[in-house]
Amino acid sequence: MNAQGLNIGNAQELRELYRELILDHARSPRHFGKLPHATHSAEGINPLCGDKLKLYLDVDDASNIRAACFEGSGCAISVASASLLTETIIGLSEKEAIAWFTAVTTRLTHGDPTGEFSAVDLGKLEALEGVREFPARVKCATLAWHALRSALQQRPAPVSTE
Amino acid sequence: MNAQGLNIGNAQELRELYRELILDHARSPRHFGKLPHATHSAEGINPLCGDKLKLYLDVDDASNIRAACFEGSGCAISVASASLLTETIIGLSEKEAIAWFTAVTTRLTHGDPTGEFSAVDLGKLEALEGVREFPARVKCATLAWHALRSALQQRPAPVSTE
Amino acid sequence: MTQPQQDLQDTIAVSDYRQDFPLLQQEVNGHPLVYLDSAASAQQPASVMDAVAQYERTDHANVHRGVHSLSHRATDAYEQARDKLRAFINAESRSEIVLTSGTTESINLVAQSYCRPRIGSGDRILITHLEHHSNIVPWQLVCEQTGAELLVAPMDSRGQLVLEKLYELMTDKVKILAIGHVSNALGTIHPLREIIARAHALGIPVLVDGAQGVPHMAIDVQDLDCDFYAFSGHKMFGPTGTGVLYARECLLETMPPYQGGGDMILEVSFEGTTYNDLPYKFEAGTPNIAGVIGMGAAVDYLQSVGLANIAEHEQQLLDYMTRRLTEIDGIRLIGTAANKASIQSFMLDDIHSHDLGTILDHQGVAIRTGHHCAMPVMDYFGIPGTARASLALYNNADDVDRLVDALEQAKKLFA
Amino acid sequence: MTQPQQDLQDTIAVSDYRQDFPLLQQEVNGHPLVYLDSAASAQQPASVMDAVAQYERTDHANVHRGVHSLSHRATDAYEQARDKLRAFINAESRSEIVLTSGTTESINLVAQSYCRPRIGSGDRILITHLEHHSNIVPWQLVCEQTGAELLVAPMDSRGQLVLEKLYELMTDKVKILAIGHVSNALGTIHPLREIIARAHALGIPVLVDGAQGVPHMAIDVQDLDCDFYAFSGHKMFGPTGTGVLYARECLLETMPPYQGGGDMILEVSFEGTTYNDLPYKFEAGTPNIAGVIGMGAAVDYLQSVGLANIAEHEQQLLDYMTRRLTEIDGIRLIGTAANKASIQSFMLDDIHSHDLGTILDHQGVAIRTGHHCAMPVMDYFGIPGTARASLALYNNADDVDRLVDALEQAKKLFA
Ligand SMILES: Cc1ncc(COP(=O)(O)O)c(C=O)c1O
Ligand SMILES: Cc1ncc(COP(=O)(O)O)c(C=O)c1O
Repeated sequence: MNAQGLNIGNAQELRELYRELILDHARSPRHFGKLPHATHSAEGINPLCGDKLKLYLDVDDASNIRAACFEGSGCAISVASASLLTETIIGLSEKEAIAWFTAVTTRLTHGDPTGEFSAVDLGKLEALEGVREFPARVKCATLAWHALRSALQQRPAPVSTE
Repeated sequence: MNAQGLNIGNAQELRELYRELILDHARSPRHFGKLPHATHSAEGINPLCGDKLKLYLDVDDASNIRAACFEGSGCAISVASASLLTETIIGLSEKEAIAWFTAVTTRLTHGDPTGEFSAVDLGKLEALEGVREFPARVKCATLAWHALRSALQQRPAPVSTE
Repeated sequence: MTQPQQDLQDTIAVSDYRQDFPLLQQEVNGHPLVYLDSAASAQQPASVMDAVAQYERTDHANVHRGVHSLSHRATDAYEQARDKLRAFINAESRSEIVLTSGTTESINLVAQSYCRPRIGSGDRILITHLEHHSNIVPWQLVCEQTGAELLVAPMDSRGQLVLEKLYELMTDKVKILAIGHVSNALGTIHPLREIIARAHALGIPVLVDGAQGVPHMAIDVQDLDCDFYAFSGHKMFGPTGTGVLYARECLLETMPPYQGGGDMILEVSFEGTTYNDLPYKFEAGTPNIAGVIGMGAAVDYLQSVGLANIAEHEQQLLDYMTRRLTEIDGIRLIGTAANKASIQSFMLDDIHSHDLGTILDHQGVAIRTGHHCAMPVMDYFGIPGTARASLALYNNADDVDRLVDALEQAKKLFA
Repeated sequence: MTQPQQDLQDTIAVSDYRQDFPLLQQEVNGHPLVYLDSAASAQQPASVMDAVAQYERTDHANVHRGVHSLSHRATDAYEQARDKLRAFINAESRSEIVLTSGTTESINLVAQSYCRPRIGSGDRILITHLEHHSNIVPWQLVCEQTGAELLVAPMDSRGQLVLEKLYELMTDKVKILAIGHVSNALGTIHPLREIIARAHALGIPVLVDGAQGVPHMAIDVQDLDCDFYAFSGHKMFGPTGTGVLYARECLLETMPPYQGGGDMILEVSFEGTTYNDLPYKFEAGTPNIAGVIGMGAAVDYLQSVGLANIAEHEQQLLDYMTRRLTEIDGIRLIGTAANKASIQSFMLDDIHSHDLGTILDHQGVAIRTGHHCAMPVMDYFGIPGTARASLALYNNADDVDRLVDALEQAKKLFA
């Protein structure tokens, strides 16, 4: 990331938001595309900026997520978040995935400085925490996660974060 | 009029509005009732205060107003104005009545201090001029007059001063 | 001039709240203003004006659509007002708080989006004889459009609903009952909990026109168990052009949108359009952002005073006003229900209410005169209109005394 | 950083008007605010804020209903605003100025009260591909309700209407043409006089969505010869929650009321109701009194500056902005019509518009990003959204330079 040369008074927060990892996942999203034999899927729409993602899951009979893919278009934050989501949940059980949903959305939304999720190691997903300084962008970072919950709950309608 | 004993700082304007002549016509309106063989009639409604008058005219073939009556309910100002109107127009030609309409409404609405109607002798109708200090009441004083014009123009719908 | 009784004067003589309201600090026609027209529109405390001014000066932008800081601040403030309103009437969810331009629009929304698609000839809409035009005409329109019939529950000579008759009219043909909380012409408070329970037992949903309820008593829509509750910002010390439709989420979900436009959609294409989530589906176009923020500040103000305190203050003052008015020779009180709020209509001798209004105004006393947008109530009493004094938390015993004095002067003028 | 050319800088470098707008005198994220989002909602001059505050502090009461002084003052101020608005767009009569809550409500009113009763299956409603959702969804709703068909006139890749196609679609089946004055997404100004003449030759009435027209150029509805013209207060430096529907009197006369309630009636009884005269028949309930008075003050402000001066200032600034943007490597301008007003949409490299918006906001530059409530336009270009800079009379060349600098920083961040 070539942010060193930025000529902005308070560029640090921007650098936190657009970390190299985020830009990398935004440019080259992992598991991008349709999943032919998905058992679950859900759409996420953020009408504010037109972000629109579709998440596909292949969950086996033992409730383990065998595969996850997404397609759609969105800003760097929402695409990177979706990409990181697929990396995180493949191989997890449904229950574990939902626990991740809760931890990630809580941390990104409230920061949760003292709550039960403050100590959770989010791993790579910590790269998303830059959004906390950008309240208007929190919904971008959580969009794919809401789609995940919606897919696992098999909600029929598209989910919106507005 | 027992206004001498009024205990109001600025009672003069009120006395001007509710002159003895006005109160007299309000209490005992002249030509009050239906006119059985009216050739013209029109309704006047002031939705602001619920004033509602119906004016009946008997106009002969030579366009002279042979008789005029009114019925309905209204505040002292609108009833007195209607009563004074009937006294004024009986015996006039349609054209003369319309000239009165114009003179009265202009004088009551704008005062017309220098205009063409400033010198007209309104006779008894000058008792209505107290409304000029009470803009909210001008419509009461002109209601019957608008009904007059409407009746002479044979407009079908009720006329409103709102 | 009669002196008010000392004991009453102690509690209601001075309203501390009066000083919170800048408009009341003026003279009208040479007299300090006595404002007894809050049922038509209430005045705003400085805190509401300040909240709106602050918004306009530092935070304004369009809501829900922007990523820049101002838009985010505006959206936050706007949505916080919704949360305040939800808490204020104890709705279960913020999805149930539809922001409108006022009670009138709220009721029209229900008439068009809830009723119109589901009723036809043979069906009935039930209202009462005490309704405001805004709770009559929308139903007349929908009856015209659908062939349904409008039924009207009668009232008695005190201005009370005749409950047995109301209950007789409740049949399975009735598709909605629309009823005021408090009559704006007569002050009658209807026994809503009982009425709503009876309606629900027959499967009839109930819309409450709460325009005159909200500013005077604590409202709990879950406790009332109503299906719709409509009210206006400008009657509860907020700005004009604002209002709320509370509606049960399960009902809103079944209703088509009322208006189409920006903000109420998720996706638009010429092939078809997906509507937004609740409550946004019912909020088309740029809302009255500043007004809604002001309405939120009005909620803050009302809660800082306390709805119970307001109700008590107003109740005492209403009792005092009723007693003082009764002492006037030639007065005729219109609306004498056992259970009343903040409003007294009356006539004096044969002085037309409009003349009374002018004479009082000349003494700095602002009352409303005429039909109060409740012509059927006037027809019931066979009168063209009344004079109406309505109270708010900023009124006090001195206001009532000034009213009574002014009426005595009117008698003299017309004597 | 490139320097703006000296000659241009002289005329547009400093807008004297900027100081009239209190909100613009602030820093956002540590930088003086550059507000380039007026097409979403414009800021208010102090004179508008003062007019509203003055009203709330000294004159507020409900309108049209009261005989007391405050009510009279409020009614006068409210109706004077209507007169100002009539003169502003040169309507023939004040009966033709219906006050609404905004463009969206104005258009819905026409869709429901004008169209719905007179169209059915086989009939068509004609719009264009460039419309804002508020000029699409109301027509979709009315088509659903009546079985009529929605036709869409196409645009070309510069964002211009394809006039021949539009004219081909005009047949005697078309019951109304609804068309924007200026596209809010692309800035395109449509050749309305020609289009309206063609429509009228075939007996098709025309509604103009003037939300983006009014603030930028002098409007003369009689010269345009349109049948309906809808616009919003908040886009012309007035308060939110206000708007106008101009409609020819002869059309309004044939239309049933849109909403029922107080003020829009002459007489109400349970047997039947007589509606009020125009325009009141279409204004149910307590209006946004303060907002309308503010809108009147906005008209005063616009006229004191002069619409011709505004148009010239904005046109020069738009030219300058277009040129400066074109110089940026990787920029793609969306909307390059020959005849444009005050708006430029664009994309930069493959940076998503939402990210651009955040990065610019961090430098104090407020632009709008996304679909601008015109998803079909985005679909046409196959993009999810654009970044949009929109100008008003308070912007100047420095604002444009700050925009360009901020875009350069965004490129660096994403490089
Ligand atoms: C072209 C156009 N039409 C209609 C609207 C809707 O206006 P409002 O949201 O004020 O009702 C807008 C603004 O959002 C617009 O730009
Ligand atoms: C009982 C009642 N219902 C409805 C209304 C209409 O409210 P608004 O004019 O604010 O829409 C009013 C006030 O005028 C009212 O008193």
